[in-house]
Amino acid sequence: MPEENISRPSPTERGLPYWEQPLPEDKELAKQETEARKDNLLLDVRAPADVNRYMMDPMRRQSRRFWVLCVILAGGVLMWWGTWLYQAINGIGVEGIGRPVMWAVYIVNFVYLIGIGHAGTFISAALRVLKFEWRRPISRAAETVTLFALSMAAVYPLIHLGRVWKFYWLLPYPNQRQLWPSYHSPLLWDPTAILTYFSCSILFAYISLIPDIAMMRDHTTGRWQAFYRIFALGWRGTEKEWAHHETTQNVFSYGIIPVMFSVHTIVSWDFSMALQAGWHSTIFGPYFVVGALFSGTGAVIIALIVLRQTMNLKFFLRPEHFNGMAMFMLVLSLTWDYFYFNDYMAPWFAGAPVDRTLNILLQSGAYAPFWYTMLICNALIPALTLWSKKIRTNLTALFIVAVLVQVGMYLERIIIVPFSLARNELPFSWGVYTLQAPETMITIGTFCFLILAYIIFTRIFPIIPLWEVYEGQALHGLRKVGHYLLHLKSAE
Amino acid sequence: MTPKITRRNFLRFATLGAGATILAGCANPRRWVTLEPYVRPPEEQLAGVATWYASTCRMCPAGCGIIVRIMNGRALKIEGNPEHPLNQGKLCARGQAGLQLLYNPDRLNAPVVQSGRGSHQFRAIAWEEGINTLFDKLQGAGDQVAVLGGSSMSGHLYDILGRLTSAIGASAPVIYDPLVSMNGYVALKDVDMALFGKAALPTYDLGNADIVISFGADLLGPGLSQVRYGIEYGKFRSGRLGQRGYLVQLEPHQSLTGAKADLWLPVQPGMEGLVAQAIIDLIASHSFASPDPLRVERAKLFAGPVDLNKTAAATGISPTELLHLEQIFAEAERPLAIPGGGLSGLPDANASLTAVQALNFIVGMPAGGPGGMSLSPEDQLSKLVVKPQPSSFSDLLVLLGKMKAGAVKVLLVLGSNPVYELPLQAGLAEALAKVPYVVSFAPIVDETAAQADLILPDRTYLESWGYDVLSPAFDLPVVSSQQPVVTPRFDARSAADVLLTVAKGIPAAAKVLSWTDEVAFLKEVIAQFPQGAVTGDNGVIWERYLQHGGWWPAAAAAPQGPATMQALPPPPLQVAAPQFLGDAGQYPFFLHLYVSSLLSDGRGANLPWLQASPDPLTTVSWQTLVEINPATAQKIGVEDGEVVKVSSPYGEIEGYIYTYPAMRPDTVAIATGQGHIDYGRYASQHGSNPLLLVGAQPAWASVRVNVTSTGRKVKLSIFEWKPGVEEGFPNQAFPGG
Amino acid sequence: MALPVHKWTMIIDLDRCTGCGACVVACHAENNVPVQTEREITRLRAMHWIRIERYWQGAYPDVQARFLPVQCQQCGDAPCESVCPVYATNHSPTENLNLQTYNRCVGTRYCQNNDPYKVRFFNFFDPDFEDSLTNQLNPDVTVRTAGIMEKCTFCVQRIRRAEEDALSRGVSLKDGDVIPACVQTCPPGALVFGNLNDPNSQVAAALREQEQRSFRLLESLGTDPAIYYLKGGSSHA
Amino acid sequence: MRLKTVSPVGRRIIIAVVVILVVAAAAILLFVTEARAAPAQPIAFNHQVMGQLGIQCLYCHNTARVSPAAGMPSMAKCMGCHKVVDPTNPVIKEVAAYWDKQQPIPWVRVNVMPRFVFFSHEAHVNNGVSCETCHGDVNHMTVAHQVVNMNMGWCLDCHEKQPNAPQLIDCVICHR
Repeated sequence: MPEENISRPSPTERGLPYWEQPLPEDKELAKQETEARKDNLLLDVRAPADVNRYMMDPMRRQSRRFWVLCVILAGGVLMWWGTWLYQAINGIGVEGIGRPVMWAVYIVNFVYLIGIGHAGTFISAALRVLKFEWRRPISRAAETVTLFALSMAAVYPLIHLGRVWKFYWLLPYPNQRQLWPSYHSPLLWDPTAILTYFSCSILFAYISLIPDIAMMRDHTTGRWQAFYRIFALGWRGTEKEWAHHETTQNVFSYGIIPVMFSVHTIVSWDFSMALQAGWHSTIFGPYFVVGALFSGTGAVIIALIVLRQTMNLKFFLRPEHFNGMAMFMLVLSLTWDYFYFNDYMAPWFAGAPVDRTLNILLQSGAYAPFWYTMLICNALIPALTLWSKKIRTNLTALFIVAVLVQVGMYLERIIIVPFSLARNELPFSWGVYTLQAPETMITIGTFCFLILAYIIFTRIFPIIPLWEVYEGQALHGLRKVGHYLLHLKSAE
Repeated sequence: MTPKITRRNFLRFATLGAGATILAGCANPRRWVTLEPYVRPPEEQLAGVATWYASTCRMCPAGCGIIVRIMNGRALKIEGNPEHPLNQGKLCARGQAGLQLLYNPDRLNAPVVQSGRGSHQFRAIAWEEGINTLFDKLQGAGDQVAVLGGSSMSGHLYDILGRLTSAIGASAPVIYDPLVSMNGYVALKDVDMALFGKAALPTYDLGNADIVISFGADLLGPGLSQVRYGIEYGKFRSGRLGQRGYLVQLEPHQSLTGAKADLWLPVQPGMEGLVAQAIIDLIASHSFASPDPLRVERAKLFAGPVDLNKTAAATGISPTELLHLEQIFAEAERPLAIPGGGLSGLPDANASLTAVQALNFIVGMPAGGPGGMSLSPEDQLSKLVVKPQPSSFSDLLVLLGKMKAGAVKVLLVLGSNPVYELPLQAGLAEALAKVPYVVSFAPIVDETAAQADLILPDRTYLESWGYDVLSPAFDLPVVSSQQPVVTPRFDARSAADVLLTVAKGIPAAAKVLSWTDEVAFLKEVIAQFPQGAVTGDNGVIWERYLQHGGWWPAAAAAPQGPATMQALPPPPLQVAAPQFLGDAGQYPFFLHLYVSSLLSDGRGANLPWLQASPDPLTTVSWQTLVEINPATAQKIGVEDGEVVKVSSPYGEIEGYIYTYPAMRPDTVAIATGQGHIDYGRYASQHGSNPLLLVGAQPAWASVRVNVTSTGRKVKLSIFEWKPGVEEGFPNQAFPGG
Repeated sequence: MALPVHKWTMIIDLDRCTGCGACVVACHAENNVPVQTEREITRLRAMHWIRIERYWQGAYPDVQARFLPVQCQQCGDAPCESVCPVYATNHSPTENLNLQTYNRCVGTRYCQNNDPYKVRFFNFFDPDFEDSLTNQLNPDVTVRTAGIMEKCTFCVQRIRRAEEDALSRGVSLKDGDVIPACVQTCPPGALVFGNLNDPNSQVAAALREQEQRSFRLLESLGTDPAIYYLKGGSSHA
Repeated sequence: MRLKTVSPVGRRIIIAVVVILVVAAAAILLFVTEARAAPAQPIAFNHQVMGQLGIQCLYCHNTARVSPAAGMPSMAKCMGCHKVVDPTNPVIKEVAAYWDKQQPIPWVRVNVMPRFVFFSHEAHVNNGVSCETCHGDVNHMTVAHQVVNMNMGWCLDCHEKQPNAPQLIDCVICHR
């Protein structure tokens, strides 16, 4: 915590501002308050100028390492585009798919990215609705994960098309051929749901961003100011504006939650509507939603830890946040365990030959290493570690757990997509998928894009919603301790 | 104001240029295609409507009738000729693939001379030069000319070759290819001569048989006539006579026939004759309610003392099974015994073949009735037309001896590829080195053409004239017509025409070969045919013969059937366990060579359809497999896809292990067909040639081999998911019920 | 003139099928099915609209290969149809066939995933008809380019040609006027083809006579296939 | 007094937009007109002359009734008449020159269909669709050109009006 950097401005004429209240005289009380401020961001009230600076300083000064990273990531993005072009020119056969495994890494990435795109909305909208106050500083980091993960997820169905140059046939537009897309196909439900979710997420994130952009506008000059001026939409921070803002946020929060649930349910229908063993399951809707939230929470934890360490956001991101997120992850892990158990048990009990074959393949066959790794990463490790608060607040440990959860959830999608497809009703046509260089490069490239877009975003827009922090601190003061209210009033 | 090239201006013009390029790109000039009408339309061709021409398939010696779909001068599809008595509209995979021979991208488009044999330095020459060279060489050689041909050459070419060689005093053409030799055509004829007094190939009325015991004969495979026996098999199964036939297959490695058999018995390689003899002995010593009491009497003519246990130990067929075979064979109304081609590759080939044919002799063939075995009939046609007569391996060795002795000045190779087909030990290489001039008529440079001095590319069968006399597998006298169905591609000329032209200059030959071209020759032959089922009276014989695809007797003429078979006093039967070549310790496995059902003896290897289609039993394409029993594989520590070295006393090849559940554990099976060095882009560089494992003797089916791993592994180009098919679903059988 | 509605049906007699592979090559020739190289086949990209699945029954020495020709089953209620987002795979109301409109296909490959018979084949690359081999291509069938799914059509070009001819001549189709390439070439006559709506057709008669032998592949999935298989029989002696 | 004018930046943007629009419009126009334009033919064949003489379409395009293709007249058919009819006409002399060389005239196809469309003349001509429905009044064309933009919507338009519409809009009717 940058305690020593806090410079105290001179007291105003109206007395001490609310952020400069002296500690209680009683030593025991003073100690308690110091402890409480250390632990809780919302109690640790500081001068707004300082808080703004905590946020803006790391945005302004970039290390050489940052630029090197940007160049490397941009190289990765170019590699993605080049490989995509190569794939489009030569044919999708450069990928390792074959008969019968027609979907592989691209669809895995699609499902995975849609999945991690869930956490943003969940943390910002659902936790907002449920009034989890500690979510305040982390909501934007999560929403940003959603934005970029979703945009990459939306690209994958195009990458995986055999004739990508005909992608517009998937869109409903009037044409002389009198042909429309087929709404029988889950592949059209997908874009509908995803585009709805994507546009809602953009608006939701943007609305929450407006006051902070206005803050940036007020603290910058020249071109940057012009830039922020455009996006700030003339925000001045009047009561009326805040009231509108609040209403809009609430409306979106309530509205986007069902969309969020529907999106991954619909993604799951891509699979559960099919006749394929390992796919044809009624539990897939909620199972996919939980899986998405699980991996998404993990992804947000990773993003937060990296942001905190690289952008010096120790003031905003405190152990309490990681503690909360980790507890969420634990709950989601247990829920995932339940759904997976359910998804496993039903076919096991039914005992259809092809399901049994698939289960044998996963338990003792060639894919056993993947299956056990998935179970260990998704069920065992969170359950063993996250019960302990020490681990939940130890960033190194939490980072490792979150990464393992990503590995586990990615493997889960691999097991669902290419591994399930490898088995079907006629043993003559079983098969296997072998990973090839092009899809590896495209996968790496899109993740490079995701990270690059994310880090550039963090340098342009405040990744901590400062207004939410201020609001939270103020509300907290109002709600909790009477004398803060007095101080607030005196500050005005 | 003077225009200056500033950066801004430059950009402006560059943009304009780019815009113009984009505009030009929108107006796609390749939108237009040209339509070239016929100058003089062929009267039977309508634009957009297919025309079908009848001809004869030449992908194997069986001689199925085909019709070819022609549109705009291109051959699009081959189908069986529905009128043709042999194949009744049906065709096998190889017959379907014949189009790719016609349109093969590796065909020679002109005669070439090669500077230095095997150098592949070809120089295209004009036909006049090629013909003159051939003429000069033939004239210089006098009677020291030899002809090596393949069994699927047209009858008229064989006829012309025969007349030419006899006119100039050279020895008769030697007809040899592995397909024929591995099916034992020559040996069978000898046996039939000895047993029935007629050197003809047997025909089996499979469709009307009730009990069939096949001693390793792959009836449904590529050997005899896959299409004919396929049709017959359909009848055999559907029970045209009110019952479903019963097929027993004895063989060490399951073939297509074995897969469809009702009883498959993995007999020890080479011991089929012993089984046949045991059945005869048992029939002679037992008395069953046989429909024909004479059967026992006839069996006694051959029979010797029977020791069931000894036979069982030697053959791997248990005494119970032997008794069962004997009983069903003796009690059946129309039983049939079919010898496999593999029997002819044993050291004492004729003994085993005789034992099997003796079973047919014992049955006695009810005169005129359905079922049983018959021998190809002789009639007036056989004086007019000829069928290339396969030579035995010994005949071939005689020819090679002559070549080595320098007694052959010019060697003509037509329709065969001996460099690929003959085992190294036969010494063809040394023999060829002693021949001053080798002329090949191959349309595609194969291994033999690569060793030739002059290549005069022949036309493929879809562009050339000819006929084929049906044999084997058919008991009606049928001549199948062959005509060009498309305008010949390239500057290729038919070998018969070339030979007729050359013969004009050789006085002795000119006398017997006076025709201007092969069509004149064919017309003269056909004109002498009697009235047949589809041919009209004399004026239109030729046209209708071409239109309908051949000549066959009118429906009234019943199949001559088994009645033609006359029995001589049978020779005594002595079948002994064959001695396999190679030390059992050093070479622990029997080698089972079999003819690939798609690539045949290798002649189909240059057709991508055949190469890329999965073999029916292994589902592997493009590769040479070394098939062994899974138990054996485990014992010697190899697994699927492992590259192994197969070595025999005569040579060694590399192949990929394929564990094949339906074969004896003491046997290694390899299919022929792959391992070409030349023969076009699709054939070369795929697999290896198992004929290299065979020594320089006729006993190609009695070789021992060893299998050693090279430690490398490859991916099989396989269609099935092998572990899935082998293990399948837990507790669930074949999905086909 | 009202156009007739056909219910094209095929019967595959497993007792007669010898596994010879003639149908496979005939189909390649008729339908411009590209040939795959050794490397592509090792990558599980073999392409044969009709394939002969070979299973093993029993253990050595009582083991035998069993053949099961499998091609598009032309399901009445096809799982592949509903998942195509662009109607490239759809059902023909006239012919009761499961159509694949190549030029509409965008290559999502969902149909192959959802196809329990795995009889759809994807063009991973542009087909490689080398040089002069293009001369053979059937002008009645589209040559599929990279990124397109293809499958057995019951030789719909032959069906259409026969129908157009019949329509032009003002006659109706007779049983046997339409024969797909595989049925045409099958030596043992294991394949029979015809219009099941016509009670006098060969298929209708065969199904009546052989009812106890007939089954449909994976019928339990409810796909209502148009291909009936006749079980292999057995003889005892 | 100065009128309020567009800023130089704004002007540049407007010019850029106008240029882009013009180029796009030109491209579309070119594409559309080019689609309908008559291609250059090796011989200046005049359908109008033939039409005025009362020669039926099916006389030359004689397989339209029996085949999916309408067919182009063979050189022998051209010369069958023009050996005697108007042999001195310079255009017919050009035809005769091809005939003398025994070469076909490389006509350029006017109505081009994509290769995945299978149109059958036979099925249409025999069921009451006249040539003019699709090819326009060729009898009055001096240079044959495409009249109808033969795209799928146009085909369907007619097929949907037929009594057998459900069957005639089946994909397999044209695509196979």
